[in-house]
Amino acid sequence: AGGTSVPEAGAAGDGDYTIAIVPKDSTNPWFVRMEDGVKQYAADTGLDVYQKGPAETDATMQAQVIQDLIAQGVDAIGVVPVDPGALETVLKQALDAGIVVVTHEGASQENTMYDIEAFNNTDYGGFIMDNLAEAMGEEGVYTTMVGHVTNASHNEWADGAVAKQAEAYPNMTLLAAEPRVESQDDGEVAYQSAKELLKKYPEIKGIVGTSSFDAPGVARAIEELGLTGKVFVSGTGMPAANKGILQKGLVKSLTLWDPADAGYALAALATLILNGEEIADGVDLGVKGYEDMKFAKGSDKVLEGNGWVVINKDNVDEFGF
Amino acid sequence: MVDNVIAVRGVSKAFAGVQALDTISLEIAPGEIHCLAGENGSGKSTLIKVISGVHAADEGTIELNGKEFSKLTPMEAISNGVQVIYQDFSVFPNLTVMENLALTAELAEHRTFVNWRRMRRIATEAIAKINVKIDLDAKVGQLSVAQKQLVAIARALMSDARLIIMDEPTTALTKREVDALFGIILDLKSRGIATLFVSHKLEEVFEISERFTIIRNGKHVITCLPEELDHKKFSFFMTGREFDDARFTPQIRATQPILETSRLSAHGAFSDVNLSLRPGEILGITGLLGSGRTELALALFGSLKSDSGEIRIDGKAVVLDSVRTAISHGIGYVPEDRLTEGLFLERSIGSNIVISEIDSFVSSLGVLEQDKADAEAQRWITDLRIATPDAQNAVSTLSGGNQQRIVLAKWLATKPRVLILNGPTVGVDIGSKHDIHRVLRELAAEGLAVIVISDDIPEVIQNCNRVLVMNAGRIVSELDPTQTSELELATLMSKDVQTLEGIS
Amino acid sequence: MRALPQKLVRSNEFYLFLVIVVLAIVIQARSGQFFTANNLVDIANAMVVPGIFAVGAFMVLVSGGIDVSFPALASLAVYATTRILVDAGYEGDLWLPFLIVMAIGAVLGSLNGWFASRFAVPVLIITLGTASVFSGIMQGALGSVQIPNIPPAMSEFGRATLFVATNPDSGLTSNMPMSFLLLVGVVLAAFVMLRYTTFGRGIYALGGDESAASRAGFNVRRMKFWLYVIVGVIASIAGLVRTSMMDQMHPTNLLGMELMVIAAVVLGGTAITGGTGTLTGAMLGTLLIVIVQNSMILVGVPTFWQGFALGVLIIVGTGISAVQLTRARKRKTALI
Amino acid sequence: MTAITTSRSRVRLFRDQHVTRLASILVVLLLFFALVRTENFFRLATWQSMAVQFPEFGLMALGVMLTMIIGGIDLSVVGIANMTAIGSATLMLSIAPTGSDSPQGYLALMAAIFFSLLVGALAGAFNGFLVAKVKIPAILVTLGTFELFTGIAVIISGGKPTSGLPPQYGEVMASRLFGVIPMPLIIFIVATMVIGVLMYKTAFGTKLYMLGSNETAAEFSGLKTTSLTIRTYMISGLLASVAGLVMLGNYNSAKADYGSTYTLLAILIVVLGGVNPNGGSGRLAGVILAVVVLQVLSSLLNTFPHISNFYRPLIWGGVLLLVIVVNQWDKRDHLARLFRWKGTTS
Ligand SMILES: Nc1ncnc2c1ncn2[C@@H]1O[C@H](COP(=O)(O)OP(=O)(O)OP(=O)(O)O)[C@@H](O)[C@H]1O
Ligand SMILES: Nc1ncnc2c1ncn2[C@@H]1O[C@H](COP(=O)(O)OP(=O)(O)OP(=O)(O)O)[C@@H](O)[C@H]1O
Ligand SMILES: [Mg+2]
Ligand SMILES: [Mg+2]
Repeated sequence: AGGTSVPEAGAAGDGDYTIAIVPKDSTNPWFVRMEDGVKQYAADTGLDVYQKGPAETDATMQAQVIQDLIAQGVDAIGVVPVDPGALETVLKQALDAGIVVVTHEGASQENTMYDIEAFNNTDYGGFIMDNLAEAMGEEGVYTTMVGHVTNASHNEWADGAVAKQAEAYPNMTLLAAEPRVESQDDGEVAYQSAKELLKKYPEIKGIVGTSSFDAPGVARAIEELGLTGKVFVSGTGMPAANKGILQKGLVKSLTLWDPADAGYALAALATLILNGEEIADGVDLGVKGYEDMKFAKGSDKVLEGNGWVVINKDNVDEFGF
Repeated sequence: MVDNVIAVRGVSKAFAGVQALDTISLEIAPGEIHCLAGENGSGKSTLIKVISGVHAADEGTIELNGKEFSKLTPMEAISNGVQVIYQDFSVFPNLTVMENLALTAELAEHRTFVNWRRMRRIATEAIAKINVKIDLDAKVGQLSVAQKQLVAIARALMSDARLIIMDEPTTALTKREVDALFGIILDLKSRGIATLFVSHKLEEVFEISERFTIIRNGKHVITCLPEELDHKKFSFFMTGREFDDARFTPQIRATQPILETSRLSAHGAFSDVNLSLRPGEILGITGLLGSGRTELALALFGSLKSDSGEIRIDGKAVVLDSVRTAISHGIGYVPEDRLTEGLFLERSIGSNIVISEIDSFVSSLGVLEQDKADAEAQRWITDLRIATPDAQNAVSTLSGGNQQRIVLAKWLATKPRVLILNGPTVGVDIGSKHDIHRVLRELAAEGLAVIVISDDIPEVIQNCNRVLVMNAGRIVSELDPTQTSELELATLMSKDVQTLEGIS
Repeated sequence: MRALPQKLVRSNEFYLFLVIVVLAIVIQARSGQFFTANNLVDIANAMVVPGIFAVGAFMVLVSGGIDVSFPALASLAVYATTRILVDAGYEGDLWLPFLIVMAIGAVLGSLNGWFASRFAVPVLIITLGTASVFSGIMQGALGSVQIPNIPPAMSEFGRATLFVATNPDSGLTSNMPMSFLLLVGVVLAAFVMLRYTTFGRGIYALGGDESAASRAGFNVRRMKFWLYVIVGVIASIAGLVRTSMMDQMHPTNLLGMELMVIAAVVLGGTAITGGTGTLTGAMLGTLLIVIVQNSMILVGVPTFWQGFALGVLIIVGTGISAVQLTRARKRKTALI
Repeated sequence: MTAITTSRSRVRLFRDQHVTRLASILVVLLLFFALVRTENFFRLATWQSMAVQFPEFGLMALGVMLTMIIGGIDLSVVGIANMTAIGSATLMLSIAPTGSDSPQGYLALMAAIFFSLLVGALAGAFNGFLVAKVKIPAILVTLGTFELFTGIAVIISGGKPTSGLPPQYGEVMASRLFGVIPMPLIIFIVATMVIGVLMYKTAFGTKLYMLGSNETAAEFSGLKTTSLTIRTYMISGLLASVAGLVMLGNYNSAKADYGSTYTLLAILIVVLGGVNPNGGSGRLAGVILAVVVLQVLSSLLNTFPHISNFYRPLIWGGVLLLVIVVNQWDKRDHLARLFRWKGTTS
């Protein structure tokens, strides 16, 4: 797909744009936080920029929201795809209609002009593994947990974590019988499954979590089973939501990037394209971590920012979200 | 007027378009046994619903206990001593007999908590009053129709009733049970409790009633004493028509039986049944409830498996393993309980009539030829004089008599060679009953073989050329109705099996 | 009176119990973990929320309706409660959260009750509508988001433990949550209400034949109204328990549970047409589903096969009792 | 002859008060839309976007409607749709791997459609068998098979989206009749007409209503109740698999958890359309109207960018409750009378 072609939509270049950001869903504090960034961008620029997501994390509902946005004739759409594959058709329609399309966390998306990533998924998974390995003393049996076995990025992170372990931590082994369990993006299920896992496989010393529900749920199980300090979990999580488990020492550290910044950067990228500016290596999207975006290796579409943040009990109060 | 239990004055009630009651008045004295008669749809049930507070009258008043009501609620009716035994009995099928009996009492006393021991005591007393045996712990849904009704009656008698209203109380009862019921009614009378009842069975009406009120099309026709009327006049007042009561004489053309059974048995239901039926015959099968009559009918209709014995059609042995097989052999069955087994209440009259033969209205392209089906339905509506303005109306808008004709029409439309009717005129007024009998006779004359299962003795005697009496699962005798009196038949039906063993 | 053992053998509960025992033995054989003290406690723990919901769903089913709104009702009630308390910075005792959530549950339940008692429309339809409205209010009007820091009283209640079961071999410990008592309490209260109050018997009567109930002198409207109020309160309790035990308010956590809970109750022998069923059966049905859902890893069913296994179990489990029922009915007709 | 039947059926249609009320709601809604969002209302893209969306759950609703008319329910439609879509996507990939030529692609397309419909029908028949023969309550059967079919979908696909379909599939599904009418809408219209003919022009349709109205009487009337039930669930499965094909086209991929919100939505639609959940009554026209009302409402809602999507369930539920209230209030049938003259003058 000709990602770099400048859209011929009438609104292009007139400086008065309507930009819609479509998150996966909106109850998740993650995307609530993202909306803060989107609103910030609207306030900074005075453009009509807003966030509108599906009512639930559902690829088909997300596609329908985009359908309707196309019908409304917005100038640009920034999407955090639930499932890139499911959006190809509808995003192609958007491109065909002359709408600027950019994505976030959608590296595999074909029908997009640019995709911005806070980081590389495989590396991020590796980093989660580093955190876990440190907690486990670089030895012992571990397994991975994903929100849904159908969730692409969770699986990439988990794969990245497993790859990193194979490469860097020879004394650790992946639990062969249950290499990947599902938390169904539900803290209760994460808790119940972790209990089952630890009962059935007493050798487990660590769990790589991916969904933001995983670490808190697993931590609850570890605490209850009396395994605090013996079994560890790592994963993604927001500071405020995980303050408790970090301070109690149930979880040593969690990783994240600030979704508000991603939202801001997504809108900024869309504006740049609408203004007809050239997108090149080192493009500055005006927010920390996205000031010097680089194309991913072998890609002229995926822009990667620099880094993620680690939260632990010492810095958890510094973020303010 | 002094001392009426109830005085209905000039009550009118209309439903969307139908004037169900038109300035009706009615008075009942304490202890009086009053009969309300009229054709299907004449307004009897509506009147009862007005008296019991279910429907509010449009006009007129009801006086109970000297108090005048223009708008009566069910609770007011009950607290003024009016108890109704509804046609559907209004029992709770999922609860035990004990609870069915005792719950009302507990409610009437405004209790918050129920006490199971007290409930058992109440229920035992209630059952004792009507002098029958029913398992208090049985679920009412598993009882027979007659037993359900006994529960309903026992329940109505529990409260301090001054007037008991029964809408067709005897439709599902056997002679013996009817006698028991009448005993109860007389007993009530002696205690000063009045009874208002509706029945379509003339013999009973004359046997028990002290006064009649006849209504027609929602209007009062006459209130009089039994002495002032005979059967003929009574029917005339109800219907405005005259009837003859000639007996049926068959014109049997073929000697070869169309349907035969030999030593047909079904475990726990009936055994060693031998019968044969020729075209043009109307064979009566009579017996008490539980005598195996319904099971026999079901076996002949392929809906109940027989264990041993043989069924032959046109002399050839057949296995009737499903309803469809039976239908394909030209057998039709008008079931006992039309509401639960025969009708699709919320569907149209037309589709109810044609459903069993609907495949014959399908064109070669597979399309349903609705106009042909409509025409067929219309033909039966006319033939059987089904009173409806539109074949598109739901069957639930019809009265019982007309509903029964629909079931009959459905089967006649399949052009059966053998038609089995189980209680064909239960709850049907004399006018309709006469019409149904006329239809059956005409059909027999055209060569249809008919089996009528009924415990309505006059019906069997007048309309059948042979009668089989079933008792405890066996056929105990075969009678020629012209040689048999109603009394004899009744005796045979209800005799204990042991004494009959020698005869058969 | 029929002999007790015979009655027992005929009952649906008995077969369900057998199925559970067989299943437990299979899990034990596959994992060696089923009959350990801490696993049993874990199952009891997992049973609390679905169990409380099942009591409410059961009462509605018995009365002749199907309620699909209880998870949405519970979510809205708990969300509103947590929001109010967190915004007010509430640090006090547990009674206030319970009071508020039950009050909101009652109000929301009364909306169901109002519709159910005023409109001659199947309860399934009404509650499909109210469920959408409840979750719409929560997510749209209240703009619900996760609340990570719930009031301390709720957190403490969520962590409160009756006793700790230890597995002597592995040394693993599981906490019997305090909230299990709540489940027991709700079940007992429901049992007493259904069996020993006129209202409770009325619910059965209503499910048997509604017009008969009104003719018998029950105030059907009022009964239905209060039934749904009670069910609303029960559901809101379950919601509060879930939030407390998770130690965070997750607005959509409960949504989507309705069909599984109803299936569990029906599996327990409650007729979908109303009028029949026992609380014992409903609890056994729930237990069966909870065991299945929480033993996949123990049995070693691969993650990808878990949905499949759950489906097979539901079909086989219900199939056994259905076949049983058909046989019993045939036997009965033969007896007449 | 046909003129008579159409005019009569039109009269009958407007005699159904529920349908009339839904129609009134739709008219009011469209007027509101046209007045408040004139620009969007008169833009073709608005309607095309709707026409692509609703067939997915609309087709499922048709299946649920049939099963509800016979007194059952089908909660497994979404499971069947995903299972068949994944199955046929996998099949297409094996017949025409990426880079195959166009005839190969069309062959894959035909095979996939055939396979989907076949498996959908089989899955539906399996539901029907469990309901009619094993006599498990339909709600339990289909809840169980929903898990089962979704489970199979997860197993086949490993939980990942199955994509990279031959471009021919996408082309066909994204094509527009006269350059205007999107394929999904055409599929939906065809399915509706087939179901309409089935329900109102064949004996099968009449029998369905009869079966739903009184099963015992149906048995006694000689209807093959078992086969009828199995066939009904089979059609529902078939429709679900068509919905799966539409989704496969719309998303150019298949996945085990697509459309997870459609189960309750389909039931909501059917019930809003006036089908009695206890069976025996309900009209196709009502269900179609309900689908359209919900779609228009939700697209209308989306033209207000600042109204959160979460109001959608609130409004859908609100409409359902409103219809209940109006039905009760309008016993006298004013609305129907308003409409009826249109029917009778013909
Ligand atoms: N709820 C109702 N709505 C509309 N019409 C009704 C209603 N109840 C009764 N009717 C009409 O009122 C008339 C009288 O009905 P009613 O039930 O009183 O007859 P009935 O004398 O009891 O007949 P049957 O002998 O069949 O029991 C009938 O024409 C019937 O159609
Ligand atoms: N809800 C209703 N709507 C319309 N008509 C009704 C309704 N309920 C009863 N009716 C009318 O009441 C009349 C009598 O009904 P009912 O149930 O008393 O008949 P029935 O007593 O079974 O008849 P039969 O005396 O022949 O047995 C019928 O004509 C029926 O049309
Ligand atoms: Mg009557
Ligand atoms: Mg009657």
